[in-house]
Amino acid sequence: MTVLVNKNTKVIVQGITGHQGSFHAGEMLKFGTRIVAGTSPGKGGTKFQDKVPVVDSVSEAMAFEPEATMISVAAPFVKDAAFEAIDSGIKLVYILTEKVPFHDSMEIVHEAKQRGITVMGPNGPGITVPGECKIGIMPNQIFRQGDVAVASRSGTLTYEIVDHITRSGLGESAVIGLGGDPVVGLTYIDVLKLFEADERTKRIVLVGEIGGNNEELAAKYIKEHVKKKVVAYITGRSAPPGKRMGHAGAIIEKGVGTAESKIKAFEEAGVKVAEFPDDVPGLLK
Amino acid sequence: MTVLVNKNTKVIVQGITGHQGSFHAGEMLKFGTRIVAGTSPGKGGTKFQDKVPVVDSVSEAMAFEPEATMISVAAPFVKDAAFEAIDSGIKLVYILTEKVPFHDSMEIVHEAKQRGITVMGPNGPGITVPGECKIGIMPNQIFRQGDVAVASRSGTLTYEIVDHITRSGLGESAVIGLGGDPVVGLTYIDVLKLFEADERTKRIVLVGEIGGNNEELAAKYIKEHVKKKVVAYITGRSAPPGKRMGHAGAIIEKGVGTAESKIKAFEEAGVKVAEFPDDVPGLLK
Amino acid sequence: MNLYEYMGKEIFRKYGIPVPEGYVVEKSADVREYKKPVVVKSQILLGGRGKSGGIKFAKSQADLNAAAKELLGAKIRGLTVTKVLVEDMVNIKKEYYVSFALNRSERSPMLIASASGGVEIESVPHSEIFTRKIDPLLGYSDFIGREASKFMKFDKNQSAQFRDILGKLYKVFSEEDCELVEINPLMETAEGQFIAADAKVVMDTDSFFRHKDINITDPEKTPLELEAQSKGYAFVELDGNIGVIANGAGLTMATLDALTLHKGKPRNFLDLGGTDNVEIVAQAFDLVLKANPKAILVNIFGGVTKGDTVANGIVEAKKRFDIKKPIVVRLSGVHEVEGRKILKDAGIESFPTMMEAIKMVVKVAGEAQ
Amino acid sequence: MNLYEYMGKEIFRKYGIPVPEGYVVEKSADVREYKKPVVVKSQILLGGRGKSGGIKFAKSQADLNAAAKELLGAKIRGLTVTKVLVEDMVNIKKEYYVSFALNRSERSPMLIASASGGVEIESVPHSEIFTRKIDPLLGYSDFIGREASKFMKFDKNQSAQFRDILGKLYKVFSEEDCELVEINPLMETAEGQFIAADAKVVMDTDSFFRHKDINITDPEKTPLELEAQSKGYAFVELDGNIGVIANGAGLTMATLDALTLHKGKPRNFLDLGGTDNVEIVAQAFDLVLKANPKAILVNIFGGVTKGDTVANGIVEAKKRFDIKKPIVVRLSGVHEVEGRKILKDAGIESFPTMMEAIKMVVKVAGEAQ
Repeated sequence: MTVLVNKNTKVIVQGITGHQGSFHAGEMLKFGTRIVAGTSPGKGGTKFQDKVPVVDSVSEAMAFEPEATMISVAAPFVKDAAFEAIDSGIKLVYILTEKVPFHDSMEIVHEAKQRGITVMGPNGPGITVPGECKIGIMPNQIFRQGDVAVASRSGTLTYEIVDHITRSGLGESAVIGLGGDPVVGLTYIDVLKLFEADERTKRIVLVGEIGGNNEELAAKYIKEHVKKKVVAYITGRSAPPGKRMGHAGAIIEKGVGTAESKIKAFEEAGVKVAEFPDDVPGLLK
Repeated sequence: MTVLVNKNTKVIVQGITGHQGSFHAGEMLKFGTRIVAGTSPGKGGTKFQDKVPVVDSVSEAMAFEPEATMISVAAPFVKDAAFEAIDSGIKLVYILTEKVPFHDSMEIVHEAKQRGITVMGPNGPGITVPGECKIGIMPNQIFRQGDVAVASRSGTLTYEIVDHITRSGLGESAVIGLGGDPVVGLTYIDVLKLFEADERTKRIVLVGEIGGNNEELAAKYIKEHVKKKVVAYITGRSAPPGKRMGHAGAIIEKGVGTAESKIKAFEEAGVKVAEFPDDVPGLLK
Repeated sequence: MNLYEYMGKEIFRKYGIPVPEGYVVEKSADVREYKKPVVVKSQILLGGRGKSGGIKFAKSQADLNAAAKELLGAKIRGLTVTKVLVEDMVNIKKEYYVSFALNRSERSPMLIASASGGVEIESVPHSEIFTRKIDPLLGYSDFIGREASKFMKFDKNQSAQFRDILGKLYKVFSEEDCELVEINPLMETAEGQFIAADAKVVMDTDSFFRHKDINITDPEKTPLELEAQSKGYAFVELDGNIGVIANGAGLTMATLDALTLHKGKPRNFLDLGGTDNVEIVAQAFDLVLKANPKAILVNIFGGVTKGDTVANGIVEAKKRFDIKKPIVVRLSGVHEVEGRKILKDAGIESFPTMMEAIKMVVKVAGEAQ
Repeated sequence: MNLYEYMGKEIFRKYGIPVPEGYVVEKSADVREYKKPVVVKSQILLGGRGKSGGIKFAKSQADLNAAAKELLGAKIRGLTVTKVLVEDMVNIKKEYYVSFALNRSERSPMLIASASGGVEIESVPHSEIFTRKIDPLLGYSDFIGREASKFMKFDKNQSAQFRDILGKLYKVFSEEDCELVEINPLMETAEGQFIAADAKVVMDTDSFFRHKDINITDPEKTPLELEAQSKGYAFVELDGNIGVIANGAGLTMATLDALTLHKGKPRNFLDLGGTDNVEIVAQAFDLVLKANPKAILVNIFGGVTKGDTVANGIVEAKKRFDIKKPIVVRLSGVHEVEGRKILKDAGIESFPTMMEAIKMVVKVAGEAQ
């Protein structure tokens, strides 16, 4: 048992011939991900990198029995692509695309949840289980198999922290990016449940940021339910109130969701909070 | 284990002070149904028949921990009432009201299904488990406890057949009216599963009518999955093609869904089909 | 309820589905100046209007005037034409079929499409028809249109137009509470434009409380049926000689079945529904009698509709309408005993079972003049 | 993005939410004839406009002219008034608060209502605020309005008006892709009518591809921030002296945090996002330089954005814009080695870790004139 995916997971890529889709599908193949097909309306019948069959629709891709899909289409078409995946009953839907209207994400996430489908993203880096499977855009070379599970709302900052973990001699059991948007499929609590149940995982890193109260809820959940060691890092301490920092998630909402409130919540739950990203490996040991 | 309800089932009535709601709530109380509360916006704080608390909303009624609700409000307000029940998480929703737009029913039924909620109706007589619980409008005096389970799309015709069963010396384990509308919550197959699993039930009666192909699907299901004895009665044999017979369900749809096709399907599944309602008890024995 | 083609096209236009330019005429004098070839279409709710002479083509003012004059007031398969739709003719390249309909067993909308349009869809081989269930919670989404387009072998431009129409047609289906929205033929013009050459829109009458603008009488109903509808009864005229009053659609149908199997011939039937009102029962007799049956069968299984209420209604009707024709009553269920007593006191025969009553009414109808 | 009050009210009007009669004026000469008492409201995106003198009342033509003249062009807390909204005054009986907002942790809309309106909702005690999660799949339904009405202690007439507004406001929230729709105050007039006296509508900018009619610039952004936005960068101006370029919002924030903890003062920051384009990197320097920082810190963890691409972009920018200011680069991840070599060849200092780079940039910024 691994977190959500393993080396047998059959994956399709919706939008495999696009600029982003083809690049990341290529990287995933290099990582060892089992991509069984890709979709690209109008390009059915061709092959991606001379080996992965390209079909016109998810409905046709179902012949390859996919268990997961990566959606890499432009923001206005994400809802259609996600509904196509949900309608076909694929159980894990990862949405790479950024700038998806959150009303669309809200529909996607809730419709999926009702049907027992897991959504990752939108606007997150996906999931990597070293030695098993990568679905998403994380750089292949920063991972090493190990016992640290990482969950984050951000992309590059996750790589930064994973890189520190790997360089410190530790390794990762799973790295999940929730996505930086106001509405995403997974919460920290969802992921903590997966990490707590995963045998490979011994230690957990949560990378949070200002805005919302998901970190505070996670802290409460950890206090009550998580036995494994958890370390946190919170970014946005220096963010000026009321200034958007690029992410929709990163707004200081009038005193709620500040870095201070999150750090305090974690510390009260017995979670050590790193001051700098490179402090994380030290706190894990 | 009984079918869907038993004598402990806590029931609320949405629209308990209305003409229909109050009459049928009264009959249900006489039957022995455990009505824990009723709703009637603006009349919260009063009592129905000096004993059942009336509240303003389902949200307030949740304090009484209801497991089922009977909705008896005018057709334009059924969707709102059903959503109110679904939003509160009541697990069995019976809609008495007729003339509900089927697009509303479609939404209600599918939203409920996604959440593991059972919908009976709209426009059906409800459910009666003799000796246990009645939710709906079937006349109290026609039942006797026994081992015959009855499922029907119609109201009065169900009573007619139940009456014959009771008068013949047999009795009923459960009687369910699916509802006469084009879109209702339960299918024959849903109910056959319940009947097949119910220990009290030894024999099953399906009352069908022309229109649609639900009886044909039920026949197929019986052939493959049902071990208990099944008897059917189909009405609408004499219906002139293309003439509506009062029910939206009872249209002869250009050769599909005729009485002949349904009778044939049942007979091929080894189900005896009664010519007249009073033939049913004889075929059950 | 079926809408007339011109009404369906008005709705299509509102939702942005391309339809030919046209106008409706009720008097031939109102025909407008001829500018280009037009088609003049009788507005009646029948399939195969063309074959029955209900559609004319006009290539001059004289043609147009003549067509309107000929069609308005004409009877086509029993229906009188009161309106014609005068529409610009389009150059046909190909005809397709497309519709959204309720699939009852799936309780979901279904998309049906075919490259073989312009004929009744039932006559098209299954292999040429694309059908696809729509998840009613997800609704129609473009990927469904892409699947359909592929089946139809459309090129990029055709697919774009087709999918645009599909999206709008589904909006009509759901927002206008339709049982069916059908475009047959969906025409591809010589210029490569897709256009809805016909419109079949069947609306759910139960939704009319939120579509107050729809105000038409069902052309499939007889005057007496319409009168009954306005009074809230389900009432259907047939061609036998026994008037039937029962309660509940299922029991009413079962009554007709049993009557027919006993060689009885129903003249009509009326479903009282669930009522506890003497006057509603009495009024029902008025309607049934207007069709002049030889005898009347009343079959009631009391529940919401109580036996004594029905009995009082029958007695009231017999008196008020001075009914001499035989009335045979079956009363069971709630307040059966009380009801049967009321009837007996008024000299009306009643039975506890349907079979007895049916046998009796068949007998007396045969004897009656 | 926040819409101006008058834009919000236009949307409200479109959805049938009652708003006061009014018109927008950009030049005081365009003020219309005075007919009845009006309120003249500066169209700026600030709370507490009234207290800051941004709202004037006029009981005569002279008042009205004076108010418009005074407000148009005035600076209120740093913002210049370019438009005023002239609205009929209403007789206030009571002020309420109502809004729909996204609840991020529930990933669902939330209804917030209070009988204590007209003040900032944050200042109202919790016990006086009704909040209720909306199931986004079921949407708003009347029963939610009934619950809210009960909390607000509304009578039947008040409840009917309130619920009607709630239904329409939810439609605005979902159909117009809003993060927040707020009416504060929702006014009850002396005549017992409910009317939206203010309108706060915050739209999701990511949805603008389907709201092409919305075309405003974010008044909260500086000119340089707007320029960056038009070029597709996330860019924020601050008040320090170090220009920061990083990739990804999280890493950018973490860079600022670390910089601040090391006593560095960011002048601005620019999130490159995920790019594999030399020109995009080079252009970023143009923006950062316009704010005249003393030194520039580049912090890249290569993934989609590759190390060599960034290095080439930096070299190109240095040449094109003839940058003399110190540039300190941290490069890790994909194509780190190649990138660091390119930089070294061009004489630009680079580090493998964030901490080394930050310490260096703080040092050189302190030294720079």
